[in-house]
Amino acid sequence: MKALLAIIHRDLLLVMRRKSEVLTALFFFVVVTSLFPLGIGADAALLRKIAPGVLWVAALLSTLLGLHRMFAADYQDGSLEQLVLSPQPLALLVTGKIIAHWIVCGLPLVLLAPIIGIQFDLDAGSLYVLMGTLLLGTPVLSLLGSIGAALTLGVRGGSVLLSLLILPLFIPVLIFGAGAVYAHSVGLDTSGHFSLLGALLILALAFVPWVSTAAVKIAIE
Amino acid sequence: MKALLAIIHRDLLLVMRRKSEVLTALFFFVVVTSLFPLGIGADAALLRKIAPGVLWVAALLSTLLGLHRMFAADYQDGSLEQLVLSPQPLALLVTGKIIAHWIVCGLPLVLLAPIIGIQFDLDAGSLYVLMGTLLLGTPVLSLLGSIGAALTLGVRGGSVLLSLLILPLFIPVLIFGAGAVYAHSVGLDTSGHFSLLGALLILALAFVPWVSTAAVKIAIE
Amino acid sequence: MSQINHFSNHRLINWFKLSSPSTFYPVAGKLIPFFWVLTFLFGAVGLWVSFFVAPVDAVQGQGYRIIFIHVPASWMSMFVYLVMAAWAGLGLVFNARLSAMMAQALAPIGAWMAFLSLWTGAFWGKPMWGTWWVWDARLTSELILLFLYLGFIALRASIDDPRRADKASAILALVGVVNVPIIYFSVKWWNTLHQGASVSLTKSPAMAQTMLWGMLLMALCFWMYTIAVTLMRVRAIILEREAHADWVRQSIEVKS
Amino acid sequence: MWNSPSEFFAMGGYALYVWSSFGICALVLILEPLFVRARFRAVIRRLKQQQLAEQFDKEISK
Amino acid sequence: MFEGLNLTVSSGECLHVRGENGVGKTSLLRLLTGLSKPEAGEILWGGLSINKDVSSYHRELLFLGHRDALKEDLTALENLQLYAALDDIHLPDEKALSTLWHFGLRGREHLPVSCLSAGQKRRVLMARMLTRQAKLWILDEPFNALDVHAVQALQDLIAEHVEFGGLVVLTSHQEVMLPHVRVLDL
Amino acid sequence: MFEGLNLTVSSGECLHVRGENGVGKTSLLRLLTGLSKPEAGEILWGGLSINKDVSSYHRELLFLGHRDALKEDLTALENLQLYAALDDIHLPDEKALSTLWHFGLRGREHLPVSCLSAGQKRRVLMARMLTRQAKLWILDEPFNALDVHAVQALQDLIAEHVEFGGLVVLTSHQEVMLPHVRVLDL
Ligand code: HEM
Ligand SMILES: Nc1ncnc2c1ncn2[C@@H]1O[C@H](COP(=O)(O)OP(=O)(O)OP(=O)(O)O)[C@@H](O)[C@H]1O
Ligand SMILES: Nc1ncnc2c1ncn2[C@@H]1O[C@H](COP(=O)(O)OP(=O)(O)OP(=O)(O)O)[C@@H](O)[C@H]1O
Ligand SMILES: [Mg+2]
Ligand SMILES: [Mg+2]
Repeated sequence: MKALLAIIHRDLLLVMRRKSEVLTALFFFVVVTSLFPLGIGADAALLRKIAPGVLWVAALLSTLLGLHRMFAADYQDGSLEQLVLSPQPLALLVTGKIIAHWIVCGLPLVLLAPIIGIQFDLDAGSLYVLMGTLLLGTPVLSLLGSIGAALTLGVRGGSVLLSLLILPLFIPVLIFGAGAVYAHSVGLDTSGHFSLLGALLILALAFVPWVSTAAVKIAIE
Repeated sequence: MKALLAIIHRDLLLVMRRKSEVLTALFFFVVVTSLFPLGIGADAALLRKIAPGVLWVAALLSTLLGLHRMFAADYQDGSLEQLVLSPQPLALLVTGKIIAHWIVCGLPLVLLAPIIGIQFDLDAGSLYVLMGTLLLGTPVLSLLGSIGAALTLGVRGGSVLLSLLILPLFIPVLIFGAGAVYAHSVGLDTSGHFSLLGALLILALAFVPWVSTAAVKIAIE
Repeated sequence: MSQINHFSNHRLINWFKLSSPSTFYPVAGKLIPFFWVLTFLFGAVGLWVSFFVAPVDAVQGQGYRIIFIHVPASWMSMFVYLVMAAWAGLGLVFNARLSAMMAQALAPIGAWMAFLSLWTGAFWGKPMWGTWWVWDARLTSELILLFLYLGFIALRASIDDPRRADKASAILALVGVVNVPIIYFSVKWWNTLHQGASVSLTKSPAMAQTMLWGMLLMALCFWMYTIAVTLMRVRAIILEREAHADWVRQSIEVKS
Repeated sequence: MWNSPSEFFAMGGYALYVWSSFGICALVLILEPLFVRARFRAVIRRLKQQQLAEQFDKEISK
Repeated sequence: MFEGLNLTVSSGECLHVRGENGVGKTSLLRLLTGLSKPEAGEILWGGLSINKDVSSYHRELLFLGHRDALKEDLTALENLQLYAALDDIHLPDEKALSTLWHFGLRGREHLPVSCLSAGQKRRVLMARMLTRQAKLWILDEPFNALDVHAVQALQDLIAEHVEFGGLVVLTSHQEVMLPHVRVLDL
Repeated sequence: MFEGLNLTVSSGECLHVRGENGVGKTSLLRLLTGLSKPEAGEILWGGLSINKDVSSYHRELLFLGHRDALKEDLTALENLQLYAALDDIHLPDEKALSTLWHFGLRGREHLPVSCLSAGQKRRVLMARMLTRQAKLWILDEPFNALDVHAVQALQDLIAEHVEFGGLVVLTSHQEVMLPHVRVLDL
């Protein structure tokens, strides 16, 4: 447990040292969502219709953006070897890194989403649903993403390959997440979507750290 | 001139050595465009309406994705220093790297766009316009992007910062590019859009290599 | 590195006879013609049934005959993925190189099957639905399957060390397998609201017995074909990866 | 069932769709084993060359 | 790669692995740490295979590779403290500081590591060696980039560690002046 | 950083820059190459400031830094040839190969550089030094990671270069056994 906190502390400290990094995933989210009205035109009804999809796709992409850094920096400077050689179980350290990633890249999205949602003219109810789905969904994205991040370690062009590997895995989250907001906007029940997202989260929490740990070990070898 | 060819050859060779890299920017384009229907739903009329915007935003993002690698790998292993110290004018080498980037990340998008367009149910005329705008627009993206790539050299988390710096610069290209397709689909004249894109390209070709060269020199120092 | 491979290789022969590339290589060579014969047999009969025995469909006219390649290709694309993931998993657990090679050999053919399913589906959709593509759950899931194959191939291609590539791609294949049913069943929750136009043969009154037979025969043909091509490819892969082993140097093909 | 070859090839007006499906399918299925065979032969050729090179090396060192 | 390699290192000994470029010294050290697995054969520590009880083997092991494994954005002090936290070692501020000072980093302990020179980075690693309290040290070319004083300091450090019953395995292309050195030529 | 540093190196001389870790050797070499600009003062080459005619100064200059500057995905041979193309030097295949063989890379010329050991990579750089035909060599710790033979080969290379009227500026923490060496202690 102390080790878990230590690694989270370390990763957050590293992010804070480059102050810009805290905000960039967030800004990317904002910029991408604002690109759409520019590319599509300012028809309010149309925008409202596509809002859940666009917001969720933007969330996916901005998670993706920082994903490669989850292990890559440590791999390159040799710190990852040292983490593998530390007396702590590696799975714990990997979990710590995933949590740190979510705090930096996922949590801010959840908090920022309503503001963007307002720009797309969503009503209050939809905004709550949006935040709820993001709260459940973004940890799943960080978790699944860690597998890709570990698998593409040391692979040149890894960050591009990473998106290829991981986007298909993100699709269920996208479908349920955007689906819930859409369902709410047409007055349907959203509890099904939420329980599915919850189930995904629990499953991912249970299995992903082990998978990522295995992938990290393979990369180090 | 020989040096220009030499550097293009070198960069293409590097990409070919990782066969996957040629295709990944392309796949990313395909995957991102397919995410939208998944998030938004399968209403054909709606999809047709948002198609130009989605395709252009996806083109922007997939250009962005490979951008960081334009100079970063050379910077990290010290090759960039050697390029600066080579007897060739640096601006020439930088231009070569930009051309290589376009061949790998831009040209394939132009060729692939019609296939994606069909999935969004665009008609033949729109597809031609789409290809035309991409042909003029993607080189501008590579050129502008090179400035960002050079400015963020050696900055940890540079690839995220890069997108932040460069996306605003991409916006004019996006507006004219997607605008042309939209204008065509509602039966308006597109020559204005095309000449604007052409002007952007010429301007970028004339100035950007010098700016990027200066940025590279600053990063090295 | 590869030198080590062949030292340990000789020690392993006693343990797992057929799981060693050196014993499997000639066996595969002998099996290949057998599967080619089966492929042509099923193919000939299947094509004959599809074009000359199966009657015209009441709703779709002659256009429906695409079914005879569309459905086999679709089935194989999914089946091959499962088999590939199984081999990859075996390779990971038992550290067996041959299993990993089998997975490596299956990926391209699986990707081709997914591609064919998409292509034939699109060319069926145009006359029947009036569009090449709709974002319906089944179509989308097939597209994602193609992406999973391509991801597997791309990951393998970008890792130089084959043993590391084996393990990394195995993890990817296994994770992807979890994704397949998820995507597949998403039909239920997603797209119930706005379904694209869809014509379904199974809903039309009676699917002629002969049609079913044609489909089954063609499916068998595709199956045998997949096995034959996979065995051919796995032989090439074995030679590439065991180039330094003594048995490769002494094998007939290399010697003569 | 078919009264003439031309009727067969017309496929009741669906010729484009049916034949391009079957065509591409045949193309892929035929090309694929050819590619694999080419790859196989390339490996064999390389192995043979290596062996020759080693033989030369041995003869020279004698 | 290595065949018929069979050796035992015991407490209070230092093994100097030598050999030409590319002979496999780095590979051997990585095998010893357990970072890569041997194709055949086994590596024992205290009679047990190192893969059996990984965690307690790692507790007794310190490995320094070719790369520095320091976070360039953090200061020398922070790097030292974070490693201590991960290694589960209590390291009060004063002790960390005095160790850094001991290796000539006085006045630089609050600089980000990216501003240190090649040799100064290696000195931070020497500070880690002192604070880590591991029994087995595995060092890959530890004298690289160090100046004469620093080389001397490191040799003293190693000698002392060996004196108190520690084990050291290292590679170096330079001569190593130490008592109790055994040389392994690959 | 450096004040009152005023020195001239002339044809046929080798300057060995020494000093403790962090004293500024690397920084000095980078100033000499023109990669970083001095705060005050000037660097002259053949009587002209190096910033005047950059291109022809670079044509006579070869710089090897801490890092290898090799593309890991390309083979040793390709690396050599691509540098030749960029440096505008005609390098036929046979010559490139024989140079690599000369430095003990026979059989490894077609391996990607990522598969070479630390010392083998430095040997590729030595091959580049031989093919580059520059007059002024600036080398930052060139003996790092090299085994005894390779160190000897490199010293011979440098000696020969100096013999034929070349200039060499290098840093190293080891002794350099060369005629015509001038030592600069920072
Ligand atoms: C790109 C477009 C298409 C794709 C990716 C696709 C994909 C698939 C897949 C994966 C299957 C196997 C799944 C299963 O057996 O349940 C399948 C089966 C089938 N598809 Fe398609 N399809 C496409 C277009 C079409 C079209 C346009 C039609 C007909 C108008 C069609 C009719 C059928 C039929 C009848 C089956 C067999 C179902 C059964 O009885 O099992 N498909 N397709
Ligand atoms: N990833 C790799 N793939 C294939 N071969 C490799 C790989 N890494 C190293 N080798 C080869 O393994 C051999 C041993 O490498 P290693 O790095 O252990 O050498 P070393 O003894 O540490 O050399 P040096 O003194 O130059 O550091 C070398 O011949 C090298 O070419
Ligand atoms: N980017 C930087 N910002 C601030 N200070 C720096 C930076 N890089 C180096 N320094 C400082 O400049 C001094 C000289 O560094 P330099 O790398 O030139 O040393 P060096 O003589 O090459 O040492 P070594 O033998 O360890 O390689 C050091 O004290 C270092 O801390
Ligand atoms: Mg080594
Ligand atoms: Mg230095």
